[in-house]
Amino acid sequence: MRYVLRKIGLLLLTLWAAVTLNFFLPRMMPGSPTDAAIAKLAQNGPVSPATRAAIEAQLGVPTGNIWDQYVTYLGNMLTLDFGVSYTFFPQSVSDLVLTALPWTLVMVGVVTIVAFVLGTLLGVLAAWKRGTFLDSLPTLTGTFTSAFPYFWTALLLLFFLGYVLQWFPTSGAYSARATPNLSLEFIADAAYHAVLPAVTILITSLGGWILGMRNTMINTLGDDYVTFAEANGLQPKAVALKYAARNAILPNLTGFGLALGGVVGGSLLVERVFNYPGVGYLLYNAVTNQDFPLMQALFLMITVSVLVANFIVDVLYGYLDPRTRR
Amino acid sequence: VDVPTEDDNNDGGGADGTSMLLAADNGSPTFDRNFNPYSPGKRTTTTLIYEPLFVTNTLDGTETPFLASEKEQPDPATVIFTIREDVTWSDGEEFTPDDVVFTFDLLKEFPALDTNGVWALIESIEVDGQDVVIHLTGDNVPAAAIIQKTIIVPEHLWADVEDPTTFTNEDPVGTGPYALGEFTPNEYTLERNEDYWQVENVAAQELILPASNTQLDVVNNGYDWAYAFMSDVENTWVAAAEGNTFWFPPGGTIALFPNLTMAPFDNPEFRLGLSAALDRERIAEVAEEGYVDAAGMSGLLLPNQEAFLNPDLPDGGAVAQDVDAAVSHFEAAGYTMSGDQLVDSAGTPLALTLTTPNGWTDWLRGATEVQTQLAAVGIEVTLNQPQPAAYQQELQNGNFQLSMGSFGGTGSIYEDYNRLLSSEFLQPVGTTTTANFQRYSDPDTDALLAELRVTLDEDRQLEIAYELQTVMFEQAPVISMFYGGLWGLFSEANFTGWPSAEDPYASPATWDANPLLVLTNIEAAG
Amino acid sequence: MTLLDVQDLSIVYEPRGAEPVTAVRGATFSLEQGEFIGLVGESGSGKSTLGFALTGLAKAPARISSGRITFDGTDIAHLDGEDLRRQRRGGFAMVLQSGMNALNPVRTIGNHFADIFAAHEHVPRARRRERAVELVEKVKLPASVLDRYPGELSGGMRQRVAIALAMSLDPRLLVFDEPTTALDVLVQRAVMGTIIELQREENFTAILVSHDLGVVLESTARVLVMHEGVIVEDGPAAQILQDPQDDYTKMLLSHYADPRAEVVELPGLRVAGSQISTTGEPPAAIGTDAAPSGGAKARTGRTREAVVLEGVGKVYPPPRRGEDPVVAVDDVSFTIEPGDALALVGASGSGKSTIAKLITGVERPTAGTVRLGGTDVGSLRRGGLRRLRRDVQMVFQDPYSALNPLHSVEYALMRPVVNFGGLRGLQARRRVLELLDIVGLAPVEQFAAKLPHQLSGGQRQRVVIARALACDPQVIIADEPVSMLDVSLRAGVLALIEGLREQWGVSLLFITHDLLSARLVTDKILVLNRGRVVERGETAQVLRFPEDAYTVELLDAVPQPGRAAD
Amino acid sequence: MTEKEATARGEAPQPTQPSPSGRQNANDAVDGGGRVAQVAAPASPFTVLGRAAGTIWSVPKARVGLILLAVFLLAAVFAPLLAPYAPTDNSFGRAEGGSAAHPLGTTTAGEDVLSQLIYGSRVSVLVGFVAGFGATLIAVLLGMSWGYTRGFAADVINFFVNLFLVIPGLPLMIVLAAYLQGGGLAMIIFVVVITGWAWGARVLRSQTQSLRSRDFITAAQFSGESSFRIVFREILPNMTSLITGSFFGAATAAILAESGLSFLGLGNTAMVSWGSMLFWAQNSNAILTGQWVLLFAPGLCIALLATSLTLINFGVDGLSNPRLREGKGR
Ligand SMILES: Nc1ncnc2c1ncn2[C@@H]1O[C@H](COP(=O)(O)OP(=O)(O)OP(=O)(O)O)[C@@H](O)[C@H]1O
Ligand SMILES: Nc1ncnc2c1ncn2[C@@H]1O[C@H](COP(=O)(O)OP(=O)(O)OP(=O)(O)O)[C@@H](O)[C@H]1O
Ligand SMILES: [Mg+2]
Ligand SMILES: [Mg+2]
Repeated sequence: MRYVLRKIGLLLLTLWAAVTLNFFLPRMMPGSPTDAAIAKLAQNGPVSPATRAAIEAQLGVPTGNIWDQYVTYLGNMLTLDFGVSYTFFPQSVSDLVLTALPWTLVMVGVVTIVAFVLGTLLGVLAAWKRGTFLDSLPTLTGTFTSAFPYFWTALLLLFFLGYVLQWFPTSGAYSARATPNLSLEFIADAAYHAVLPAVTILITSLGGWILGMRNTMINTLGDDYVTFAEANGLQPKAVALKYAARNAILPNLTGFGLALGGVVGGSLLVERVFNYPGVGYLLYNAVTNQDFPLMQALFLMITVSVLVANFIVDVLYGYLDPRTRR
Repeated sequence: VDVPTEDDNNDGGGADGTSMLLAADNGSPTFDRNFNPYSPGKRTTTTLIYEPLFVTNTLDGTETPFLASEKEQPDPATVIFTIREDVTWSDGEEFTPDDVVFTFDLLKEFPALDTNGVWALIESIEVDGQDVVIHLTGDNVPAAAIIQKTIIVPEHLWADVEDPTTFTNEDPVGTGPYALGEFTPNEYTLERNEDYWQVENVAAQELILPASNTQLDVVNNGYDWAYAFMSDVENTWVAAAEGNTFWFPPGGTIALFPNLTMAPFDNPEFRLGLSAALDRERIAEVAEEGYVDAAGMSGLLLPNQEAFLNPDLPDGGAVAQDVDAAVSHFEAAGYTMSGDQLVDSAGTPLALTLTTPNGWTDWLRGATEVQTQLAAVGIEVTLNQPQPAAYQQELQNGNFQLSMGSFGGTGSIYEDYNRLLSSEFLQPVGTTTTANFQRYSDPDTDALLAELRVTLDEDRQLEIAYELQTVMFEQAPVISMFYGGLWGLFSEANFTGWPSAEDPYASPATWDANPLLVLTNIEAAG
Repeated sequence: MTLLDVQDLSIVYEPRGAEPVTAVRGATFSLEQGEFIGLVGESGSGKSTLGFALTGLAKAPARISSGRITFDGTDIAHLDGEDLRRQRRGGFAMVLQSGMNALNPVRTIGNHFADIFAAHEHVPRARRRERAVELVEKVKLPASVLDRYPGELSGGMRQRVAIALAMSLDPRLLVFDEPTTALDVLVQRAVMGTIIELQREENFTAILVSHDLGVVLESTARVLVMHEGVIVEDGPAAQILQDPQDDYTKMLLSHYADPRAEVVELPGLRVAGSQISTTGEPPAAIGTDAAPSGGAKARTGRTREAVVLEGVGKVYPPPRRGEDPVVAVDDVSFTIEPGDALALVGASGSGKSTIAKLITGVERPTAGTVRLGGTDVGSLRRGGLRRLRRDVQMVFQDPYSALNPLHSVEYALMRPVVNFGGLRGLQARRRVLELLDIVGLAPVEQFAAKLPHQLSGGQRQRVVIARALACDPQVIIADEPVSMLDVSLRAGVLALIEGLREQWGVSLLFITHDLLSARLVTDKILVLNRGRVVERGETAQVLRFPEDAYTVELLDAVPQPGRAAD
Repeated sequence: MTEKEATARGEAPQPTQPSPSGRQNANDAVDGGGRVAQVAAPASPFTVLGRAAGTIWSVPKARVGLILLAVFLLAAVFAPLLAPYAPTDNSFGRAEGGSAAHPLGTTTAGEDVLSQLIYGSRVSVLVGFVAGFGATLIAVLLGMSWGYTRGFAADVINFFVNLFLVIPGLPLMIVLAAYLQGGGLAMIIFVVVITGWAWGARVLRSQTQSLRSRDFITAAQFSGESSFRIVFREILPNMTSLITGSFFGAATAAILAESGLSFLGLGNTAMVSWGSMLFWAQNSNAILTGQWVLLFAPGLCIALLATSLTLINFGVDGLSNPRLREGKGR
């Protein structure tokens, strides 16, 4: 019991620290939200001196004692009251997040899962067929593609598949005149738009999973239970999957947990290159516009979901690994 | 499933000659439905749905009446707008002078909406028949130009709005040439308001505004009007389709803002030295790929404001690079060349920091060129590139040595010079100011500005403008370098009569009231 | 009928980036149906390698470089893939050396059986559960283990499961590779019993691989002795016992003795009754130094003190929620007088190491007191503990892991000399060399420069002992100091320990489950069972005439060659 | 940083990090079949290093990686000799295609692309190595003390590591980058280090924990060694290959991070790096003007440099874990 309490205590402490960091870090950034707004206006031409006061009044950028602000902020976070975004004034932060979240969850989430599953399978294959073509092909390709910068991959795909060949739309999450709904037609349209960003993430993240799985699997392949299973004449497929891979996957789950938790953070660079209306883009807007309320909500959401995902993986781990059970 | 592509939607842009594809409003990345004309997050085209009293061509200050048919300034402290008759709101209600007064009262009640600061100028306002009489807080001739920019909203709808600062006005009702058509997060349309008071001047039946207007989109999707800096515009935009043209008039002056509160910038000789050391043609060339001209020291946007140019200024204010002159100015300021370094009387080499916002690439290129050129006269320049918000803060707080900055382009001589030179904005370093960032203070200049504010005499106004140019030229409170372009891309395929160097009736800007001028002037092609 | 015929079999390991090693050279022998033979040899002699090859498990980097393995008429040396797999049912099977780890931690025992049945489809689906129950019952396990995970079973149970799994293939040849090494003496005994019984019942051909000559001689009728990859001896157990031909076999046999015997004799060591005398040549260094005669005076002149445990108990918090706390040590009292040697014996988990930890201050007792002279060890903190370690040193069980592989012998010995002896520079170095000389590692200069991997196991253990001596301690705790060593090395180390104790007057706490070692180096003994002392007395007395049932059981577990022949 | 790094600690496990299960294979010369004493010549630290290098070199993938890395290192060191022009010399024609004078053409600002590419290697190599070193240093210091200590101090470190693992890396970088405005390369390195050490610390901790239970650590305590000495003289040297692995992993992450930040325009855009080349390419419509080399070449260089480090890691993996030495399986 004490152990569990301690664990929960530590979790809450981490959460508090992250939330506190969320509060102070952005405020350490030089310039205020008003400055950011004016800087944006200034790019289009001269800004009238009166504008500053109006913007300040309108955004309601908090002033005064930072500690009072902090206490209010903590209260708001506890009650999930995230306030109004500065960038997208007067939209509420919750609305913004809820609009962006489904896109990210579906697109990035699906790719993350696909990448994990596919990468793991390829890693299993590579380790099992070690030293053969079936090893070197995925391993080397994975090594190379996982070294691609995200945005570069995105730009290349955009250029070749979107611009030159015109196979896929180059921006947005759905066609211009569509309004999000749940019709088959819209879903197909959205899926079509998700292809390029999804492929970008897939290409760049697949390699990590392949290499990770390959490494752990090579280790388990040397374990005695694998040799014993072979000695008992199990079919190679059974040995590879039920014995070697089944054990090798466990350590990789931690990484998968972090990755899944990170899904709600979206894929900032990819979403930006493809103008994808997900959380990553929102986060980019928030951070570059010093949109404290939006930034805080997003950071909180990401932190919580990473923590929760880790917790779930812990639980899942217990289920998949009987050694940690009982 | 038939999946429509981007093109299916967008090439509607004028096949029938009356629909226009416009890159004027960028979603980030999608659109919020916000048509509150006073909201900073409003859709850019809100200014096509609502109208102000007058629209000023920011290039040269020419004024075009819109909701007011006339204005009169019987004395420097009073402005009378005669409100246009036979104008209706798009819901059919009649537009009256009361709407105008209501609007001003609204701004008074909610200062957050008053983005132009009109209630700093206005004492009171009243209706007199079809006229709206505005009493100013004092003699203030240029005030009218600011007041008339105010966007007028309908009393019968807005009176019930509880909090107009957070109101998103999803179904806007205005007097303007367009009304909201179909709205989706990725694209919306504006339909021509068939009851518009000058509907005969409005050629485009429909405006299509996609949320994504990347340069790739602009070049590929057949836009009619886009605002974007295009690298190598001839080979990209112009080559993309028949009839594509561009016009990049100056929209402001990019200058070096020296911090006048500190040495050596407090010495005009030093500033003039800096000015003489620069090869402005080269800077303009490097910064904007040669699409804009070098700026002279008059503070005017040329050729737009040619009419105001002081004929006594040598070379029309232009300053050519002259290293010898620069060195002698520096000597007058107490700096001498020692080897290839400029040193002060103690022999310490001069090192300056030049601030430019990160990510504003044209400025950065300009700044880099300045760095190179000043190195040639022995000044070591370090670049400081804060993020835009931080840059803004440093600029406002006077927290810089030398900063890239811009001024001018409001269309009003008074506004342009007042913001740049008036000590009314003077704040100590560390305190935010909203103008006069270099912290210039000169009683004579203040007197000139004060007079310009109150005089109705146009000849006197011109004289004062000449004198202000002389101040700019001789004192060099800022060191103008090149013009910031307004990057207009037009297609003549479907519409003609776009603003151009030959007919600069409006700027190419797609925001504020400017599109009202453009869209009521163009004609369908063919 | 000849079941297995091996002709001139050689196996090489060809690891990448390292020299190839020929692990088996020209092995030739054959096995009859139903024979039970033993394969002995020291660590690294190639036993496992041979076992793997016989069961078709040799894989990279191992390669059969020459020879034939004919199993029931087919050459399996070059069989692979599906053909080989088919052979495994009703053919040959192997129980791995590390049988403890031979089970997939994430599958239930039942699933392990199911996998095998599914792979060979030799048991109809409906009968599979039934058959699995039969098999586990054969190895004396309850049917309920089928629903448990390997992690939930003890080592002995896992080893039995592994045997049952191998049995489920109905093999005609079964290779047991050290099936009991990792197990507790008592459990070891039980598992071996099961194997012997099974073999008798099922009459399969069995090869028992072991480095323990006693175990092999006790259970098998025929023995192969391997040395450096070569089969040096092949003959009936009885004959080998009586009349070994090969020198290596002779050496092995000479290191075997019965702790119950009146006189126990090993090369270099001879113990009769409670008396100990050194026979033959003493280890090089011993005796050359001026030995203090009284034994109660330290070299440095510090007074020797006794280790006193009074009613000591240690209770560990429950390992998991909801379980009972672990009572590791329960009300143990004893005294080690200066110069005494006390053996602490008992089965695994009986609390031996815990007592060592309590004496060395690594753990604190939860009851009673541990004192070294006047110091209460349980109450010491950092600095005090450091001072305690000057007096109480430890000799570790596994010399392979007790030395940092990256530090030279000199470094390892220098540290305590510098830290405790306060010596620096040349003086310290001289002391290091002296220590090496004491433990008989000559030439000392040469040994000082070596890294652990350049030493043999026995040499390493000598370094570990030298390190323990470096600060001239009063008490040396040796926790199973020879259990990881080959028999050939064991005696030397034991003789060294014994000699040192005599000479330096250090007190010795000798922890072991090996009764023979206890007999050889100690004069008093303490038998521990579940944390409690069940018997104590003179070593010879207790071992020869045990009173407590548990002690009897422990002694029974000691293999008695020739018993199988009965 | 790119998200890759954000995710290196998040979305995907770093290929080069050993599994968190913390297998105890580190460098133990007596592992596996090594029971048998192999008597060899006494080894000095140099021969140990030499042997390590040999092992890495013997893995073909790592060999390719080393050669690739050497090429980039040479380009970085000898950039002034190799590059035909100064990287910021903008006196050439704008957006020219490839020619004898400018093999890869010129940028829209009139700079020579090839020269920029060669000079750009300096930033990436420097950032990669310095930031990789910094992140590894923090990871080593914190990870090892975390693994060795118990109680409150360990909880404190645990807390910080967790904190840095859950905070989204890329946004944190952007915020930090904005805070440390205009710091140029040093700023980028700092940001990458701050956001990049946590994963390594975690891996090193589990390894430390498994090492601390080894007998030789207890033996060192019995030799009267201080904790400090035990951590740094006994444990640390046994983790060299793991640390080397972390270093290459962190360096890869740092290179990708630098390019990502520069691409977002958060680096020093006036400095010529591959990331800033991509930034400018994107900014000046390289796609539209057909200057695809501008887009393709710097990205390829980043990818190749990062690949070279990952490839080297194949060899490093083999150092610490014999099972991972390259070779045929079944
Ligand atoms: N994978 C391998 N690579 C290289 N050499 C190996 C490998 N496995 C074993 N060897 C070597 O082969 C020889 C025989 O090893 P083997 O495991 O057969 O010995 P063993 O008699 O079973 O020893 P033990 O009693 O320790 O189990 C040893 O010298 C060993 O170092
Ligand atoms: N740190 C610990 N926490 C909980 N229980 C422990 C701990 N250390 C030992 N035990 C338990 O205490 C009991 C005695 O363990 P100890 O290690 O003293 O046995 P041992 O006689 O040395 O056994 P072996 O011969 O296997 O070394 C065992 O049941 C063990 O599981
Ligand atoms: Mg073996
Ligand atoms: Mg023990």
